Amino acid sequence: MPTLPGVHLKDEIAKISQRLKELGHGRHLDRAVWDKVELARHPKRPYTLDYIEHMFAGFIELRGDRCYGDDPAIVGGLAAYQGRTLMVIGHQKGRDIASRTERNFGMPRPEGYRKAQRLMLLADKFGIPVLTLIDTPGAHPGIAAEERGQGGAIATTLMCMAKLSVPTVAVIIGEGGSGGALALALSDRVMMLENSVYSVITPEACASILWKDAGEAQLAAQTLRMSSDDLSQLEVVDEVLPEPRGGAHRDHVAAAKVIKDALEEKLRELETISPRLRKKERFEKFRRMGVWKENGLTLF
Amino acid sequence: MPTLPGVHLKDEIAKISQRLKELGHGRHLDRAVWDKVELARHPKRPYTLDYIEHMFAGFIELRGDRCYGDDPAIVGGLAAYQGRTLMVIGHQKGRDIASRTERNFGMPRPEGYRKAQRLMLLADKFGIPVLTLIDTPGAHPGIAAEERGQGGAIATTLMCMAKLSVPTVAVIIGEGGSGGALALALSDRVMMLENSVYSVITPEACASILWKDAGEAQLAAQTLRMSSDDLSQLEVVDEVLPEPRGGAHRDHVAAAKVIKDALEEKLRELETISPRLRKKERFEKFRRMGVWKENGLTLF
Amino acid sequence: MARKVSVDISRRGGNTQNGAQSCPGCKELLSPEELRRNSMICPHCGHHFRMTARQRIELLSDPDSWNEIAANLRSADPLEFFDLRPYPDRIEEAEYDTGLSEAMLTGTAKMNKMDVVLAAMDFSFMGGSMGSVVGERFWRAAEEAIETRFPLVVVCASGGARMQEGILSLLQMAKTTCAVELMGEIPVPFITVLTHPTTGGVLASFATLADVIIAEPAAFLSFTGPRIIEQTIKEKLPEGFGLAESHVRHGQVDLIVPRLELKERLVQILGMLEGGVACALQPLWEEEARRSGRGGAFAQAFDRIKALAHSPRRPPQG
Amino acid sequence: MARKVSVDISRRGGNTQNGAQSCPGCKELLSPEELRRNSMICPHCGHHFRMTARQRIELLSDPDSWNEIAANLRSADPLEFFDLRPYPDRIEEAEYDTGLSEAMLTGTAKMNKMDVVLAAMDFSFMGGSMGSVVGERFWRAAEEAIETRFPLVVVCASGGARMQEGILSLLQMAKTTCAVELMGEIPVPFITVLTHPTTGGVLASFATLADVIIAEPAAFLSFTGPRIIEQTIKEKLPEGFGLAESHVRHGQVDLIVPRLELKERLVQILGMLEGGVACALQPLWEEEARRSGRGGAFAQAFDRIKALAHSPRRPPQG
Ligand SMILES: [Zn+2]
Ligand SMILES: [Zn+2]
Repeated sequence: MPTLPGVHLKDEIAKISQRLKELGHGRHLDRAVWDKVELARHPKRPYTLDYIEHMFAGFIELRGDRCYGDDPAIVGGLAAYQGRTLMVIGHQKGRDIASRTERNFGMPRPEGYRKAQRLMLLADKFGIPVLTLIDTPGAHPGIAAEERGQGGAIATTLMCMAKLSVPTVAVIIGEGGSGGALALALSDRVMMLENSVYSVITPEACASILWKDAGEAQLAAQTLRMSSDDLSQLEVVDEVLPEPRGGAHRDHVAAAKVIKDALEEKLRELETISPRLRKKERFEKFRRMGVWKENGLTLF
Repeated sequence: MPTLPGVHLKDEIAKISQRLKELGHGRHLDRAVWDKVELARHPKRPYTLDYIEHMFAGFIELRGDRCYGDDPAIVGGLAAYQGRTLMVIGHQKGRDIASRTERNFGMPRPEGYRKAQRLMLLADKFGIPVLTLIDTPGAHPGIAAEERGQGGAIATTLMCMAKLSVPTVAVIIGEGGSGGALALALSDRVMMLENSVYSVITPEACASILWKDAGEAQLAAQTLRMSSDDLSQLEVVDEVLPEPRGGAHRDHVAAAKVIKDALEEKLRELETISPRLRKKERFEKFRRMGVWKENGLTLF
Repeated sequence: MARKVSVDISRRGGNTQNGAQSCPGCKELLSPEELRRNSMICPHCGHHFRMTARQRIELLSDPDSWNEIAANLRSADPLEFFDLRPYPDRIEEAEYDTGLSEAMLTGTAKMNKMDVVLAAMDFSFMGGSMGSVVGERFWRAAEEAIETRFPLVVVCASGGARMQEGILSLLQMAKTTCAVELMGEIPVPFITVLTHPTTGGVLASFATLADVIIAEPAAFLSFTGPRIIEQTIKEKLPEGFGLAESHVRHGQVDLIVPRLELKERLVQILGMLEGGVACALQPLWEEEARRSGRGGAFAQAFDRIKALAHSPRRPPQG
Repeated sequence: MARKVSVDISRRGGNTQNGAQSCPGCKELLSPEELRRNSMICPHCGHHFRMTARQRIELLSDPDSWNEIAANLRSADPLEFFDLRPYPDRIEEAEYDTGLSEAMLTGTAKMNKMDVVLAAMDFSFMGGSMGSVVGERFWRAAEEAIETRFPLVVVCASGGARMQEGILSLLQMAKTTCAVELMGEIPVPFITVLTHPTTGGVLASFATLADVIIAEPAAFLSFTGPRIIEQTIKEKLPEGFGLAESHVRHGQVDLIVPRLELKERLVQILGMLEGGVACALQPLWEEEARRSGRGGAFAQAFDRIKALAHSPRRPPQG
């Protein structure tokens, strides 16, 4: 950037910023966004195992990463689905204090992601489509988790999903928190329940970093555009699934039916395509993610 | 087995056994076998990193299983070999007290085997042949190692070697102890240094289990047929490599030259074969291992 | 913290004179008939006693559906192994005591009408140790699974390698692993059931290479024997060490299934894996075969195993 | 046991008025010129200071061999993101302060005469955060590597995702992973150099997916930021936590290479990986291509990436 003599750009920028900050704080706070954040975290919201119970005639949970441990924050297994089979993998939160602790509030450790990879590869071997259900505040922040390679575990899970030759469908059912959520969402089709959220960072953490004030979480949530409507507009999700009136927690069975119907439709679409083309389209989909300017033009 | 009235087979068997036991103990103890066990364990015998130093112009050690840890009891990395590349992986013992402890006496933990797998797959990706050097009393016996899946780690390493499409050559350079050794030896060609040993169990452990007397280790060593000559006769190894006079420890450089020359010859053989055929021959080789009777005939 | 206990992998309980034994779980005295009637499960505390291979086959296969394969294989004595007794002597005794031809039986069977290849190991035959016959039977079972495309179920129970066959017993780990790899190329579903105890070379080869690994409650699973570990660490093992429940927590086992639910659960899982194969891979293979003109992945793996099955073996001796 | 320390990932050392700074390693006062001359390494204790992307390119590429690619990409503001300041404002300031167009520069270069695709991140551009431009530049670099079959070297330094691009920044993790997967199909050698600090979404995507992962001495590597972990565990982190040396012990990093040896070591490793590709895979591909009549794995992956490169994108807006 060229600088002109006598013009102290940084000072100018600082002045403008201050003005804009004042303007920014005056923005209309849309209560609807925060309502969705609260619904997404509602303690009675159906979790992965609830959906599995209501969607499938049978489910065999398969455990462990064959290496270090079994992480209860991610569950997975074989589900009987209209006379055939699905591999279902999802984050799992606990409902009461004991199970919340056991499930670590749905925050996976590396062994959870490695279990997910193992199950995906098992599904791939037998041509079983993979359904992932996403509901986590994020990957577990902790010393031992870092030492066991939290970053690498998420990255290799993404890589694993990129490689799969079976159809893959992801549904964000609650909190889609950061890399910990994305790890299970590199899918051919990504859907979102109406009152779920999906974001690069929790609104609280974003507020404390950018606004230097965790109390601005509502503003952060709105600014991050983490609601299903926003994400649909940004073309990050393929479809928003309507919830039962008042939210999924009001009627678990009806919420499960919504997902099941959508899943069926997506699988029908995906199975008409050859594995090779499906993978190509998956790559094209994620290759298009992002917005930038090139030679002055904004590209999506 | 049909039993005849009045004949108590078990008693008969016991009587015959006692007679045979007396005979057995009178067997000639061949001192040469135990000499080889002692040479194989000689504290000055060259180890994997010694061979690497003397065989290759360059070596880049690559560490870690990308999951839990880096096991110093198995080393591996890229080696510059006649203008091209080899992946070399081997057990590593320590020479002094500190390094013996650090290397855990060459007894790998699961992360050692998983590192070996990772490096093998890296080699396979880039068409780099894999050389394994085997020298371990066995896999580490310990609580944490079992909890992290010692059995599964060995099994999946065997599986990994079975799958590889690159040429693979294994050389037993010292102690080939049990599953901990075999894990790195499911190779297209398996060679053995003259004074190395390869066995399902250490002679000491065998003696204490079968003879109820660890002092019978020399007899056990002989009975187990763990010397290179025996294994060559049993067609478990493809070739026995002669050591410098007095043993490999007398001349590390000459011992390395022996391995290098043999390696070159084997790689030349293997690289004329297509990957598909090479893998087929590998499977045939290990499928033939074992001796049994079928319809009364002894089959090899 | 944890109580230290000495692990007894034989876990027989005490025998009394009339053949009754006290349950290691609850110390109740149980007669052999009572146990047999109840699938070798203690009716008082649910402790799972060891089953013989024949009991296992009876438990898992539909009546009259068992057809043994590779029945004529018998151990040879390639090393002329002689410790306190000659190896053939030990084999003969094991045959006499168990009425079995080796430590693993292999065959085809139906499980709730589903065709499977089934193998069952027997700890009472020389500690369920794996020698050349166990390895070759495993290979034949895998071959059968590949040729028929029936899934393979193996019930494991083993103290490890058959020392009397020396290095050849060790190499059965490599051999059985190659067989698993060939099954994976089809793919044929492969499930192992790890029962008390599964250790050593069996645990470190096919037992842990299955698509789904099931364990029976409280089965002791360990690569290294408990006594060797105790010698190494110079103290008793903590309570619960090596048990199936611990292995599930440590990520090594998919699920624990009580014996009385085992057959149903196996059928369910196999059906699900087959469901995947049947619905999704079939058209994929056909498409690939059509496009490459080479018969597809399935045909290739099939050709390979056929070729191996008929590969030249050295002329029979002895 | 371990001393507790607060981790400062910016690790600047104290600045004094004449621009000199005290070394965090040995507290010696160092002038900017002194540091620059010495590749930003403390001449007293060897502490590696952060380098800018341009310094990194200068360090690693032969003189005059750098050709930037995707230079014309610039961040847009798809979310119209506004916290205390608007996002475009922050971008403009970063451009001004660093003289860079974004947090990653990509190009081709020669390293000891070897052709490579090279990318360097710059922590001083908005904390090296990954937004759409970083993701797209990574994609273009991978594309270039696949088309030219030059290996790809990426020097990482990142505080994580670019929050101001919201979910789109998160998705760069998926996008860059897809690019790595495509490179793997050729295969093109891919090496990352993790420098201080590499965290968040970059660590959890391409940075840890390389064939060989190198780290600089004492580089701080962590998925979660140190402050968040400290808040969670409610105490200071143990000394050495998250440092490259610890990650090597924990099996996450292949090797640590001091900066002054980096170029030579990279060339050596790349040469070795290429040695494999050149000697062994080439005939394999040709054989496969000949047999299948479909052009082989390489041709297929190449076709794929070409197709993606020219796949329809929505018409330019704005
Ligand atoms: Zn009982
Ligand atoms: Zn210093």
